[in-house]
Amino acid sequence: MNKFMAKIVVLIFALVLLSPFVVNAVRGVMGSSATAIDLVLPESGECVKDKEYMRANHMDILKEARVKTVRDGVRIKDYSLKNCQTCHTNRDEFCDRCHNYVGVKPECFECHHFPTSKERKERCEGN
Amino acid sequence: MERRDFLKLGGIVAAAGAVAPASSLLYASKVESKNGNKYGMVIDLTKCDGCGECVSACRTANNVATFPDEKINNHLLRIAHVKSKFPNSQEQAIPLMCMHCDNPPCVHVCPVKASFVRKDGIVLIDKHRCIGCRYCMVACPYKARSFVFKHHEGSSNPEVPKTMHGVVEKCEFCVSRVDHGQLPVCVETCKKGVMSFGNLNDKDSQVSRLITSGRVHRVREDLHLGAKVYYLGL
Amino acid sequence: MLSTCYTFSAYFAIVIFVLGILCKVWKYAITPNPLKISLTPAPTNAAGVILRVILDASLFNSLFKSNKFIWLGGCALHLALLIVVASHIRFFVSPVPELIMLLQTFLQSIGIFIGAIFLAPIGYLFIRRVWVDRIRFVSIFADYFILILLFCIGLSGITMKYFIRPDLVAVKTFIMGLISFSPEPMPTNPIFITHFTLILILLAYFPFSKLIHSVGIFFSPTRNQIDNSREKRHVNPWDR
Amino acid sequence: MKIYFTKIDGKSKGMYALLAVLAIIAATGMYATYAMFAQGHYITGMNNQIPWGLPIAVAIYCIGLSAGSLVLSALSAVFGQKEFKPFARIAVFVAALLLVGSLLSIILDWGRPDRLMLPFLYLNPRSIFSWNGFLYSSYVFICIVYLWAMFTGRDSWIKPMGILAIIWAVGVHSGTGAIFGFINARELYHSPLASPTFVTAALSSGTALMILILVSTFKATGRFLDNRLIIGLAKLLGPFILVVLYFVTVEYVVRLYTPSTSEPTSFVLFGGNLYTYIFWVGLILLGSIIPCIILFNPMTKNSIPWIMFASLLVVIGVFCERLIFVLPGQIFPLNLFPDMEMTSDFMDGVITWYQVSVAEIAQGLGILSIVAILYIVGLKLFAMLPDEARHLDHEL
Repeated sequence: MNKFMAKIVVLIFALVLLSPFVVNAVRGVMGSSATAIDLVLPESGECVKDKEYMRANHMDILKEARVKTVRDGVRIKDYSLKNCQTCHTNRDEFCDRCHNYVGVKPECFECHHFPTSKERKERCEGN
Repeated sequence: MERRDFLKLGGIVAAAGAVAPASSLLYASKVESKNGNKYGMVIDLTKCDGCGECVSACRTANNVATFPDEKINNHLLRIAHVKSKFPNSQEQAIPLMCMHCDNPPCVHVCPVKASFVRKDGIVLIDKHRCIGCRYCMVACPYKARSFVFKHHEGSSNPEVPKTMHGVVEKCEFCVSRVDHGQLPVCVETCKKGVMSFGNLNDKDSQVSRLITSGRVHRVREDLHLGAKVYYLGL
Repeated sequence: MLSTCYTFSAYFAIVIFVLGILCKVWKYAITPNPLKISLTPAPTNAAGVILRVILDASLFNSLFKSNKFIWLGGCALHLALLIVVASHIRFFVSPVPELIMLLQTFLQSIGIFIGAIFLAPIGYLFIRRVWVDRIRFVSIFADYFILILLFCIGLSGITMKYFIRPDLVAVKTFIMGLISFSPEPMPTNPIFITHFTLILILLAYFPFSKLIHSVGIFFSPTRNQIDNSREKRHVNPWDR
Repeated sequence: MKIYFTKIDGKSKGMYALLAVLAIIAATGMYATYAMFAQGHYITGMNNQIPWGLPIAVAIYCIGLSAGSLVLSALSAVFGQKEFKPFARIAVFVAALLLVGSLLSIILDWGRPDRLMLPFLYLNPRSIFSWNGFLYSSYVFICIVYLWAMFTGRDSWIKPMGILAIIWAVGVHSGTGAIFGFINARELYHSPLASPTFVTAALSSGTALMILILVSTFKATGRFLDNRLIIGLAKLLGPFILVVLYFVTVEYVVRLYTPSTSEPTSFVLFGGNLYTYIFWVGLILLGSIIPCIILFNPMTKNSIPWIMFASLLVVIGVFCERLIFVLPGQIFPLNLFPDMEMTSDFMDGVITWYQVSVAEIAQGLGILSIVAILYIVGLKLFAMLPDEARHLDHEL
């Protein structure tokens, strides 16, 4: 292979290897902290566990609660998805924002009702 | 006895020992309740005129998948009109639902234990686990189960989850209402007092008194499934 | 302190990784081919050669011809690796592409099995190295090291996904900060730190390890040469 | 006599054309499957009255073919029929592929195939489906080990593996029959004869399919195939058909005789509807009587084209048997109140017709095409086919 071709090949490899940086540069977020997201947390009160634990492990708590509720009929406040929704009222700004950000698709609200803020707004306007 | 025969005998005994626990799986198991409750229902057909109010209340309260095509439309509770083959015989309206058997075939066939009998005797589907194979629908003698054939909104009652496309739903005695000390929707809706719901293990409960008061029947008692929905005047 | 340390190490590792690979690529690209040594039957035009290299890099044809069992294990390992790496794209792009989301829903149910498919062949290769005298004789430290490294990376990854979960948002924020040159604090989950450290070691070591076969396969003269020795005279570069 | 196995060349235009056609059918099938999940399962012919339709029939049919071919592969190793040794590899291979096809058909029939791993995580020992999950997956594994033993020439493994494979094949197909036989609720399913019928139908359809596959593959690849070997297989096929016919007769006579099932059975057998035709024309006439006449008639029983024709009829006939097994059990309304007339708005007391939809047919054909593609690719990659298949006493 001659030198010119070799340079092109190296360039192609460089592009592939640096693609995460390139993609970010093209999207125009280079050098800014626009990548970090803010969660809208409820102002008041305590959750069933502390914030750090909930961030990392809420899915386990929900799954355990789900099994206990469905299979054993344990319907206490701490095991209730509806009880979560009394404080965390905004699905878009609480659930979806993180899940979309890290690419996780929970199936909870395909069946359980948790209005998105759009639905909430429509319902208010409707009334 | 020679050594050879002894070994043979030992083998047979060992094989029998291995088979015995397995064979116990094939026999029916008794439903044991932890807190002593065993829920059941008594339907007094002499009072039922088949108005269908319980059915529509059930549909709304449980977000039942409703489609215009009757073949895929789901039913948790339905009213059957039954008539004997004698001439001039009276047509009888019979509310039908999941009979919450003690030995439910649907639970026996479920490959993932998504269908199960709760400790208080209510037969439930864990819809988080159901794989949608529909074996339970084939196995149920009462046609109590429906498959959700397509996505549906089903948000008539936000308090209760709907059932997603691809899994099976059925009557669950409105289990979340029961757990909160309320009656199932159909029982509460019926003004004529056709249905009564309660604890079968409690001698003084209304259902127990009704069962001992007269001739109660269950649908297809010949199958020995131990259904917990009893009919008066069937 | 931890964050600063790791941010610098990360950039250091990435620079070594990228420069190292580019140097290797340059070296491979300018290495002269004195002879036509394409492994026949070989394609007789450029398009055929491209197809052949792609097929060889994706289906491992030559391995298939030599050892079916190793081929099967190799396919499983590389396919699992591909799926796992593809699902990691969600930490590098925001918003997450639809295709990756689809893969993600798939992995939510069977991810642990993909992980097992990744780990099992590595375990097999390690045991083979220790067990078979012939192979143990030719093994050096690097051979064991790379297997242990990959195994630990996979194991820590599975641990993170299923047992000791880090805060995923913090993880993504940290990684997005790295690739957009606006450093964010490092998540403090010990398993994540282990996973990340091992990845950095892998990145820095990659260009000098046997894993460079992933680049080298494209420069393998027996595969990337056109079989046209009669049509076009091949001149040895230093005979020109 | 040494048998040399070689790969097929696989470079002819005909083969590429065949592969292309199969790939198009497979892609259509996968699109149909995608549509089922994107739009909803209402686009299939299944509904709440008939929860199991064509995909289940295709699945149990493929399992049957698979079990039958596996037993054939063991003819030489286990039953001492040494002349069939040339077919051993290809029969195991076809068995493994067909089981993969049937698994595809079952899993793509689920409402939530993404929950694939749950049956292995949550076992229900009382569910025959749970057992089948293990039987099927271990069956594929046994096939692969058996193939590996044959390819690497581990002769001491072959006989034990063959015996294990036969036991497993019978178990797998008994399990498949038990899926239906255990259903107490539906009179047309509930039968202790379901498993034996399934096993014998598997033997006849598997043998017939192997005859078709062997003759066409050897012909297409231009290899020599001794007619006496095919005639030998055909000699097995005849009795198999008779046994199936016997079981079917017993089953239906008992059902006709029993008052609780005589009405639906006579509806199927004499109702003059589609199922009557499937039963009498598909299963009895085409699937049993005509093949028997061909296979027992001295004029035709030694002619390869006639044997091929008979095998084709058997393969079709056993599919009809599967349809007549799966569907009539469901089209009948469940008999909740015996001797009463029942109506409701949930199709109680009404015979529902199963209208097979284009999507299901496309899916079924797609899965069969995938199996066929894998078969051709397998022949190209592995030395499955013998250079020539001669009868043992050819040299004499």
